[in-house]
Amino acid sequence: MMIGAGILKGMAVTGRNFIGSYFEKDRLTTVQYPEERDVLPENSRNFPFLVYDTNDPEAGLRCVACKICEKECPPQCIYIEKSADKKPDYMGKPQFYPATFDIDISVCMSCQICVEVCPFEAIKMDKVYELSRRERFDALLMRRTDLAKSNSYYHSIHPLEAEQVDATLAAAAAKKKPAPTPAPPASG
Amino acid sequence: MEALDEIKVRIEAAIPGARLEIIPNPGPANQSSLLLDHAHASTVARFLRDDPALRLDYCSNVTGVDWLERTVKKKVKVKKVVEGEEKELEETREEIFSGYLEAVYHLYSMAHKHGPLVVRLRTRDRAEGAHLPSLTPVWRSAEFQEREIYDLYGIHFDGHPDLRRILMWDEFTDHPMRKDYREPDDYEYEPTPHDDVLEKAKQHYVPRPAQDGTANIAAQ
Amino acid sequence: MASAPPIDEGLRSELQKQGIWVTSMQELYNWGRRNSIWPLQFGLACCAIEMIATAASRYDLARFGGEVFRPSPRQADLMIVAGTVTKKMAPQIVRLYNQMPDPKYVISMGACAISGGPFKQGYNVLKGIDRYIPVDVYIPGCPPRPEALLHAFMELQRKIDGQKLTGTGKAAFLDKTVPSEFPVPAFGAHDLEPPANADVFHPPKIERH
Amino acid sequence: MPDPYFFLVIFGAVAFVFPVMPLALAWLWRRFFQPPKPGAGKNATYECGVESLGEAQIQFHSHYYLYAIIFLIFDVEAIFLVPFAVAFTGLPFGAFIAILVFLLLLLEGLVWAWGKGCLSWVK
Amino acid sequence: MSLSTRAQHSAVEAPPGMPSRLDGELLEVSMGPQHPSTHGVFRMNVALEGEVVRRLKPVFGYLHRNHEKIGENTSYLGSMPYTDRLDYICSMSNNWGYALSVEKLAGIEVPERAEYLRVILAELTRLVNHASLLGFLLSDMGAWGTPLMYAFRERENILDLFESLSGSRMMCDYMRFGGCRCDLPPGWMERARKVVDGFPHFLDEFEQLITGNEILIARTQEVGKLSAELAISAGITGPGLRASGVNYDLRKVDGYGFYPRFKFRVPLGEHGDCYDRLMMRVLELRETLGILRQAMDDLPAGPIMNPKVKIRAFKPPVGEAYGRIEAPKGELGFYLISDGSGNPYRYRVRPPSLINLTVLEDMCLGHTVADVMVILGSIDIVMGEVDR
Repeated sequence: MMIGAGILKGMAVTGRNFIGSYFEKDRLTTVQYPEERDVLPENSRNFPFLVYDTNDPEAGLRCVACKICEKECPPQCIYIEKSADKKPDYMGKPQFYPATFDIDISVCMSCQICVEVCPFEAIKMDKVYELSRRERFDALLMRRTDLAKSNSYYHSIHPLEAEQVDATLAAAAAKKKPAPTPAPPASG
Repeated sequence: MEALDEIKVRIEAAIPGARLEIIPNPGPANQSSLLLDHAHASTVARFLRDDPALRLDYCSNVTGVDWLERTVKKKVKVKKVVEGEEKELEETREEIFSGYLEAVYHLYSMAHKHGPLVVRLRTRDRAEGAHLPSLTPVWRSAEFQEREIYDLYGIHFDGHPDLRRILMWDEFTDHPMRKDYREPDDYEYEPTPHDDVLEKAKQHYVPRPAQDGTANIAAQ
Repeated sequence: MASAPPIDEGLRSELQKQGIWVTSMQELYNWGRRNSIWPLQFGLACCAIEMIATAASRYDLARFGGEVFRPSPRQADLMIVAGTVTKKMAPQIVRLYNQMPDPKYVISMGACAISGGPFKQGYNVLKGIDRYIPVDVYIPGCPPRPEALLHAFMELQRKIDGQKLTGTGKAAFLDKTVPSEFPVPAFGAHDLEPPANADVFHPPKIERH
Repeated sequence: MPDPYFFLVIFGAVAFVFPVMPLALAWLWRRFFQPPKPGAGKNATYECGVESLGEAQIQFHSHYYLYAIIFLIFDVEAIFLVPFAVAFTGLPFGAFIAILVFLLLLLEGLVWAWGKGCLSWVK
Repeated sequence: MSLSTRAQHSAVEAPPGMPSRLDGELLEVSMGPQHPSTHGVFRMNVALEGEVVRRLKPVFGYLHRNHEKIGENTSYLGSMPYTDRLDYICSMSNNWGYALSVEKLAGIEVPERAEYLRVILAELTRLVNHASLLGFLLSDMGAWGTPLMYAFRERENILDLFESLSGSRMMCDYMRFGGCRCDLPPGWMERARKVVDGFPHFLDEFEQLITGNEILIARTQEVGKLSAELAISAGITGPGLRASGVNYDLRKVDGYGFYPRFKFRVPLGEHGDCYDRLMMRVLELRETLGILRQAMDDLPAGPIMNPKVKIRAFKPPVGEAYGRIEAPKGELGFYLISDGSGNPYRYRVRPPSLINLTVLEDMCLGHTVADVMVILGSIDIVMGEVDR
């Protein structure tokens, strides 16, 4: 074979790709980010958020400040201070609630272990990724108010998982209707 | 590969002075190991590599382990005469194991494709002068890993061709992977501390300004 | 814009209809610099792979004018600190920052570069690069998605657009008093000396009982 | 028709102003808008982020000297060829023979060097 | 010797410390932590004579993130996301290595479907790793970016599969002790099959682009030769070892994870130079596609998690275990010593990239500076795993 044949074959591949990109649409893989965005798959996860049921973030917060996620979080980026008083949860049983619930998203590694170990389905993974800031300290510490998001929002980002969670919670509530002690199921 | 005790017998036959000891591994992985003494370590290693039946020519993994002084509480059944008649008594006896530094070698054979033979070297003295014989002349793959054990555990390997720090910078003086290593307290903006990080962070907290009113009382 | 806009907006749009473009030196200058930021080819860890994926064909960094990755700091405007900053690497990063020509910016990409991230408890990990050099944009995430890096790129472009050439609040690199070089930390027996550069790093004090 | 040399003057002026203008603008910008901030760290030699160890002006192996010599064959040869090429049409046949001898002599030097292996870069 | 030559000789007397006056001194150059083709923050102190390498000392530690110290202070489950950050191009096979070792430590069985899923995901990671490596190696050789763009276009398709399954593109944290975290979302298998069926077309295009290239052949053949004995003694594993002709692939030797059920061949090289190492990756890509098709065809239904294993307060019995897998870069091993508590007493990672660098100096001596980059590129290191 001629000495330059391998190089010409390589250039032929690049040429075919270049010409091909005018005809075959699947060769153009660029996602024009600000105008056109990738639809994130259902399981996609970025940072955690707290779920609340009724449309009142204070009363409906599912979190009962049991601090399991704080202990299990590998980089230890969750800080919870239990409240002194109690409030009724979705089953009517008075439970504690977190007075402060901070997540330092400049340390969080979005590994969703807090979601896995939470027995009360109170913390789920969000999909928001446009969080770049110009300052570091206060802007990247998510407090309870920034973290709390409604169950309907949870349905909008993780539809299948949300239904499954609601089904298990409803089943637990129905089973335990007479005795008000809820037996929260293991998370999905 | 034959069982560990058969290997031990063959080694002691081949190398008269070698004092070997089998360390059982209680876990389900049943990878028991062979403790070598310092003097005959390299001769035993050369035997393991060159023996036609074993041919352990590939040293896959060299690990440093730091065992601190530990007191193990054991429940021991003791027969005691209590008020005149024999009785089986549960007694918790404390057993103190003195600390030591250890290098664990996992050996495999690429020729016969058979499984791990675990070899251990131990040294009681955990001070700065801990010395162990280096097996790099026998297996070249131990070179970087022994340098790493020297860097992070402080075990000097005699006979190592080029014993320098591998991971930390040269001016570093501590051995950070030891269990009793305390890292410098460079406290900095810890918004989410708990357990040991909380203790360290506590001394740096600015005392909360005296707030009158109930908010302060509620927060105590 | 605190000061009066250089050109009256109504007049400007009027002229634009007639096909006449009116701009000021500052807007032209910032427009030019904003759309041709040359990043330094400098990856530390996993975020560097995501940075390469951003420069690859799917999340194209070339659409923002930032695809020219220059290996030498002499020709780079932007240092993207992508990955874990270890104490052994910190002096090198500060030296590279010093050797970059002046209008230079720093994007601290990923949790590790902001605060040490998941490796914060490590003995050899620096808890964030803003201990030694000023950082312009922080991107949380481990690793942040390529779109998050593009969003930060746009954030940096907005910041450059806001820089003023003259007057009191003019840009840092035009101001003689602002240092463009920071002391390189030395390797000590137990830690870097100094552990943080006092005039760059101002962590807030936390009040806790 | 103004004096023919007048065009030369314009040409010279434009040739001088054209490169100097950006330099002057850069100097003005540096003078009024962006003060230079030199420093020890900034002016240090860049070596992958590390202080460069050892100094660069060292004695190279002698066989690299041969490349300078062999380069001379081509460089000086080109200088002699330029006037020949310019005046080529007006020259008699004898000049052609002379330049041919000159070229072949140098070519013979190159062939000898190649044969001796001076051109192989890596020993 | 006549007078003139003796006089001449004395003039040419070499100063002390230099073999002969004609020789040059060595130029100390540091191909340092910030270098376009050292695959991360890896530094080599190279002593050059002219352009020929006379001495090469690698310097590590610029990405030493104390993975093992953090592993000792974190629970077994907590260390799983950290294993993604070891070799941050193949997160799924790191997870599998760690999960395999803990299962050996605690004696846990894994249901069949989970084992098949692990094989599929580890082989997909091998596709990503080998394709990216060919892209990086060609960039080191000067084909700046073009092959890398092709490789990263395919990588994006596979990362979409990982993201829709585990939630994150690069840091999957998908495997647990005794199985996998969640089952396949609907439609995942069809998309995976489409990617695997489209891959041979990409491979033909990629091979046409690179393997016939004369520049590549001239730059890689007879460069960085590694003999089989030195490779075995230096503990080189993975494609680098098989390029020297030693038939040692953990998938065949250990037979972990149902690999004996799949029919695949292990490519072997003869010369052990950079060209053989490069061709190992190209041929292994083909074999991996074979394994993927077989695994996808007979993926059984069934549970994906061993129900008896607790996720949270997981305390393995006292003891130690060393588990190893055939990661794309070589033998990735985890040595765990458990003292019965929730945290491992000693958590050690056997890094294939660091040990493959043991003979970097032996391979580079005598070559030119430009070849050092090709040799380093063909060894395929990733700094997260080298420095841990």
